[in-house]
Amino acid sequence: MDHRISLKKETEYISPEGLRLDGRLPSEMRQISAEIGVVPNADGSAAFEMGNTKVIAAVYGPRKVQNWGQQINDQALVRCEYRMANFSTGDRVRRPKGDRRTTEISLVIRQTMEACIMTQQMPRTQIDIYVQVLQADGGTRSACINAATLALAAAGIPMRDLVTSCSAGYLNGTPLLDLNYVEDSAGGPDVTLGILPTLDRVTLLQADSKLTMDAFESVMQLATEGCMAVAGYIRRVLREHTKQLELRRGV
Amino acid sequence: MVGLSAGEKHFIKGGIDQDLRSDGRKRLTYRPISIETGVIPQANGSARLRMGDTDVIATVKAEIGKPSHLHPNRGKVAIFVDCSAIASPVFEGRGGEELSTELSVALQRCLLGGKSGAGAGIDLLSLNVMEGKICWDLYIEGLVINADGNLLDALGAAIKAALSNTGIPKVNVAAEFSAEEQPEVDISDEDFLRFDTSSVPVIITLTKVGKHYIVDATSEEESHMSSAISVSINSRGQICGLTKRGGAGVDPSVVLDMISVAKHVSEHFIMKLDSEISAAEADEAGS
Amino acid sequence: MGSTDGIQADIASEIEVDAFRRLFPLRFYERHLSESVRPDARPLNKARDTSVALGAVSSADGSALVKIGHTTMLAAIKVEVMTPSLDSPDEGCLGIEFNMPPICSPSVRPGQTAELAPVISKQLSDSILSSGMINLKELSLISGKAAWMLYLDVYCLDADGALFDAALLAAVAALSHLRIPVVSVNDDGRVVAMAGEHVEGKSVREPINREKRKLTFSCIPFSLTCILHQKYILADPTAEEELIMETLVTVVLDLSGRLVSLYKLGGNLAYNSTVQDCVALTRRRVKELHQILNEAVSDMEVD
Amino acid sequence: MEIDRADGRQPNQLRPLSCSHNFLNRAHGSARWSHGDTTVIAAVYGPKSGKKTNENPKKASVEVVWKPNTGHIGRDEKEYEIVVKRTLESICLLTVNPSTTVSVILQVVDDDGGLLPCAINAACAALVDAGIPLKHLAVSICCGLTESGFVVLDPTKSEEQSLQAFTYLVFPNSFRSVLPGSPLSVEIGPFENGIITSTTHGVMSVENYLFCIERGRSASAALSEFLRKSLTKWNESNS
Amino acid sequence: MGSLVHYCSALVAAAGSIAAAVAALCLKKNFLLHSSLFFGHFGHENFKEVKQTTPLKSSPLHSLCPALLGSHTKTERNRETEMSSKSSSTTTMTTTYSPSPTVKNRQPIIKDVDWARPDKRGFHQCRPAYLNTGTVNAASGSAYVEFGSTKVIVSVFGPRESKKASMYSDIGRLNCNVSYTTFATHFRGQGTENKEISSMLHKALEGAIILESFPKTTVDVFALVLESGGSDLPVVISCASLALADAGIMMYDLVTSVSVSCLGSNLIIDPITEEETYQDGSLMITFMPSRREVTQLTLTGEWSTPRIHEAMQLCMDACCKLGEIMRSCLKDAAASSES
Repeated sequence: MDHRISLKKETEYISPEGLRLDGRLPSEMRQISAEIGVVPNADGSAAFEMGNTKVIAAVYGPRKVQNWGQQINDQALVRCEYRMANFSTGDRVRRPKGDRRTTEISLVIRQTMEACIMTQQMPRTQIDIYVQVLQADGGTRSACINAATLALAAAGIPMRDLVTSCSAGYLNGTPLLDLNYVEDSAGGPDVTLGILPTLDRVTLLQADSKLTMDAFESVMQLATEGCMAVAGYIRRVLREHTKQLELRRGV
Repeated sequence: MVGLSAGEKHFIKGGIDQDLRSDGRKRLTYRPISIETGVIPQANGSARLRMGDTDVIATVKAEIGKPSHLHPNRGKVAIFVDCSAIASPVFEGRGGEELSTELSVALQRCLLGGKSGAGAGIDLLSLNVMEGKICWDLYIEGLVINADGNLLDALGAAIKAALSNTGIPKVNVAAEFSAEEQPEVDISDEDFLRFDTSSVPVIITLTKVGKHYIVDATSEEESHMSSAISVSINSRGQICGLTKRGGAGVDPSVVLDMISVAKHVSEHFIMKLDSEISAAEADEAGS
Repeated sequence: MGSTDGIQADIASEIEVDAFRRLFPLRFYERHLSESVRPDARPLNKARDTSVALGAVSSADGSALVKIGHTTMLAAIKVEVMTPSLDSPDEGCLGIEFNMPPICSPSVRPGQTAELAPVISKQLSDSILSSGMINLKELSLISGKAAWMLYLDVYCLDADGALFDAALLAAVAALSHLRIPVVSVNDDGRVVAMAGEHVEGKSVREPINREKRKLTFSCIPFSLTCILHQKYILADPTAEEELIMETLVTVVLDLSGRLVSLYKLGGNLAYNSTVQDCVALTRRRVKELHQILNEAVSDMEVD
Repeated sequence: MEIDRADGRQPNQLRPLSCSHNFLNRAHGSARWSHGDTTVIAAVYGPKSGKKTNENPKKASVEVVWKPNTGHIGRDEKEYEIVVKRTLESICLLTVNPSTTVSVILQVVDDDGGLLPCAINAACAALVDAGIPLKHLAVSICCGLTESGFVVLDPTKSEEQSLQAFTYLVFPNSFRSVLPGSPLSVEIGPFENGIITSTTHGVMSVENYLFCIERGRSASAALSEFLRKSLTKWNESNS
Repeated sequence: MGSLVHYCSALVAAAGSIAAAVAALCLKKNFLLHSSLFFGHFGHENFKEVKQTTPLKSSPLHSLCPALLGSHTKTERNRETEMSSKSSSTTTMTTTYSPSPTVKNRQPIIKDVDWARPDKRGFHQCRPAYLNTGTVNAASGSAYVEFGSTKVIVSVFGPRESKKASMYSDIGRLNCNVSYTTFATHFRGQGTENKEISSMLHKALEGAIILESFPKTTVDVFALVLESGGSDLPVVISCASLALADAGIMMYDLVTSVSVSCLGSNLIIDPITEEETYQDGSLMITFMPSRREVTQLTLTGEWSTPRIHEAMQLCMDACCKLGEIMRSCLKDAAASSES
């Protein structure tokens, strides 16, 4: 924890050689890896890692609407709960359930996923997406969304397209892809982007602190590439997964 | 949690009576256990334990604290369990809290010993840095990833693994300080103290189905248990804590019988666990 | 034989009465009122019998248990030391809380506070503080350094109407049972209790206050709640009565007959004459309560 | 005999009143009322279907939400909520649409003494604006008692502190309704002489309290006059 | 057996007072009675001494996990202030402490064989007990139980409509809630619910209540610990089952509960707070005397099997006696209500 603070003081996030603190290039993404079916209880589940950020998403449903009042007659009810483990951050804090940040992120994820799920095909049902952060090292939103996409796909829920997400920032006058915690907490601009790769649509765009228009363009561009890269990887993982299923079926 | 038809119930029950459970186990055999240590780098120690489909993570975080003036030469340990909603929709929101507290309390009872600290599985004296001034506070967090029965045993074992994975930094205390204020401390980043977990007990939960006891019950089996007893037993065969679960009453003699059975089971379990842990440590060091 | 028949007849009639009471509560009451008597055989202006027991809680520094009819209140005081605020360096503080735990009534559910609780605790602290009953200067230990903080908590154990009256009585009784402990200042400037024998290692200065002392009261407030229904005034209502006839007036007077508070929330209109009648009733009640309290205190002195 | 007040008012002179209606277009009824600097906005929603908790098959229920201008809602605000609630319940015709809820939100804009009376007046005006059936209107006023035993009406905050005691009173306003079961049937004194709500702070003699009521009542006539005027004005402007 | 003698005297007290205190004054009576009858053992003065010479650091709220204490109570306080801004503004601002004597001057508790308990009891002797039912008129059943200075009131409401959208169940629900008064413990508490004890109470009772007898409805068991003088949970449990019986809820048997502490080589029954603070281990049993069944059993500290056996025997004997007393208390109550 404390070494991070000491870093925070100096504003040098790009070494003269053009490398970032963790040795990445500005346009380089962290190591990503995904695993499907980590939660046997769930209808679909996936773990997604971006560097040190590690999240698990589990999908339950489509199932009977639990709270009768919430039932929607012409489409499915999509719900999402985002939770951070107490040990997920460097400092140990017992965070109360449903604090502002948590509810906000839950909402973001829910809306993003809802946009790509074909809800009208499953009226009067409920789909629960639970996301659990095991380690937070920047870009949790993106990681959660990617995990959720995989989990939904694994649960066989009809979707228009896979949503993939990636964040990008702008520090020391250079656009940076996939910020980690240190860069994220530097207070610079931070853009989280979620896209539907094949439909080529933007479903999520969050940016904080101000950014000149052309700088934004470049950051946006970078983030989009990031999303595409993630999309490629997610597709591979899914194909792999389906192959496995085929083998098990003995097809 | 699990809805079972009368037929299924009868099947499971019958299987247990004939010492052949639905997943092919005997009454007193455990599901395969796999342990993975150091899964959470931010923590001082961590372990992920899978027992069949039950999947839990335990982490240990150590922080410098002030000992309570009741026990000036002891560190403090707190145990929290969180049932993540990903394990089951019923844990959503506040839904998991009841089970979480129940598990936390049971674990504290089984691992922390009596109020005077006697019989504590975790040696609190070893957490002492300077009497009455500085000690280590251990925060042990359990997280349930997937629940398929026998959570308490799994968490207990995971915590044991996490503790043996824990390295507590060496602390150098500044030489001079006045009587009143806290002395300066500096925590070294390189050299760590390994934690001795030989005395950390394991938890054995015996679930009573009909007139038989089974270990490591799956959630199906738990769903129609009449009652269960969780005994924590250390390597010396001493009982370090006991919790009864399930409301139904049992005859005192049965309780004692269950305890002795648990004791017998524990010997194998401890051995198995230790080997698993050392294996996990090995390939963590390897990787 | 005949006797048993009689009994059965009684039961039958009773059931009838019960049914009537449940179905037409208001008429049931008005029938009684017209006879100027209440279902519990009280005359309209008579309060239920009242009892005060001091020293109910040994873990508190002062406590009292009060019963008015079924309504039961337990008040207890814990004294702690605080550093007084800058604008009043030589004054202590009195914090009053009124709690309605779920045990006291079926309407209170755990987790959520009863609607009335905050109102009553506000009324309580207003009445006691504004009446100038206790002199906060008395609670000072070392000017600007340390003063007593009195935590007065009133718990309603059984709610059967006239909660405020009982709560106030309990609070007052607890205060009159309170004994300020003997304390001294140790070297680190903390106030410590004198445990009788000397504390080894620390040189104990002589106590700040000589012996366990009571507080002195300039005046003591007592209260009476009345129901106004048509031309009737019902003193000290039960929960049932409060439910059926909602116009309540609470009058708080101190011993010298001054008005500490007159509390009426909505309901039917009250006229000067009615107000004066209520005040008159309260005057009578104050005398009763004062006597009851004195008896309780003197009982305490005996043992 | 004269006592001078900081703002040079007469003892029984009110601060300038102002009242505006229906300026919140989302609310079913709303009003903004101010005594001098004390200003409260009241918004009324309803009658709407009652919540499980406060639903009553025989009567409509009134819920009051108090929003202080700064900080969280504390014990005092909770008390205000109940006081206003009970007061409004006693002037509303609750039996007209049973098992419904009328919710009144009171937003304090500025507090310079006599906050509660201001809030009650605002709420009352808002109820009229929302067209909630009422038995009669109510007007509320604060009467203060100086150390020297004089009664001052509608004191400011600074005055309230210096006062020996003060009381918030709510009177029915002076036009009559002839509804069966309304308090009219009680034949004690004329209708206006009743008080709906009274809360007091500080110790005073009973005589003084009655004296306060006397003064308050006379002032309430003026208040209700103002209220009625503003209401009629608003009606004309609407039609 | 000393405890028996005590219990009998307690029983006399109970019977006497119930007879006397049919009407309003039952609570008052029992306090006076209590202080007069057991003055020798446990008058308030005696207790004050105990209190001043030893810092009773442990209320069950706090004891279980010292590290947890800091964060936990803080959150509690926050919730309080949100709910209904507890304790008037002045008090919330100032931080106060209770002037307890400094920790140095407590004599360490002796654990050898010839060691006397702070309240001069024998090791296997329970505290004087006082039981009484029908304490709270507003409840459908209630009981007040007093073990030494541990005083507990339990009210039972229902069977009544299960609140909110809880799903249909063909058996009844049991809902337990235990809370402490702010002045119950030596150090002023927050007076909030104690989740742990609540769930323990629930588990202890659910096995004894015939839930089938009130389908689709809920029975609420609310307990308030007026004063905590040690072994609170057992007292709460026994009191609760008494209240349930008073409410006429169908039960297989009364639930009685007793705990033993193990200090060094000694097993002491029904420990007071002070003893609980220094105990090396504890065993609590909740027991249905006439069915001879254990509904709950918890154990902390390090035990050998024979020792467990011994402790359980001790508890169960005490439970049986307590059971008899509870029964006779109920009988007397019934008798007095008939006459």
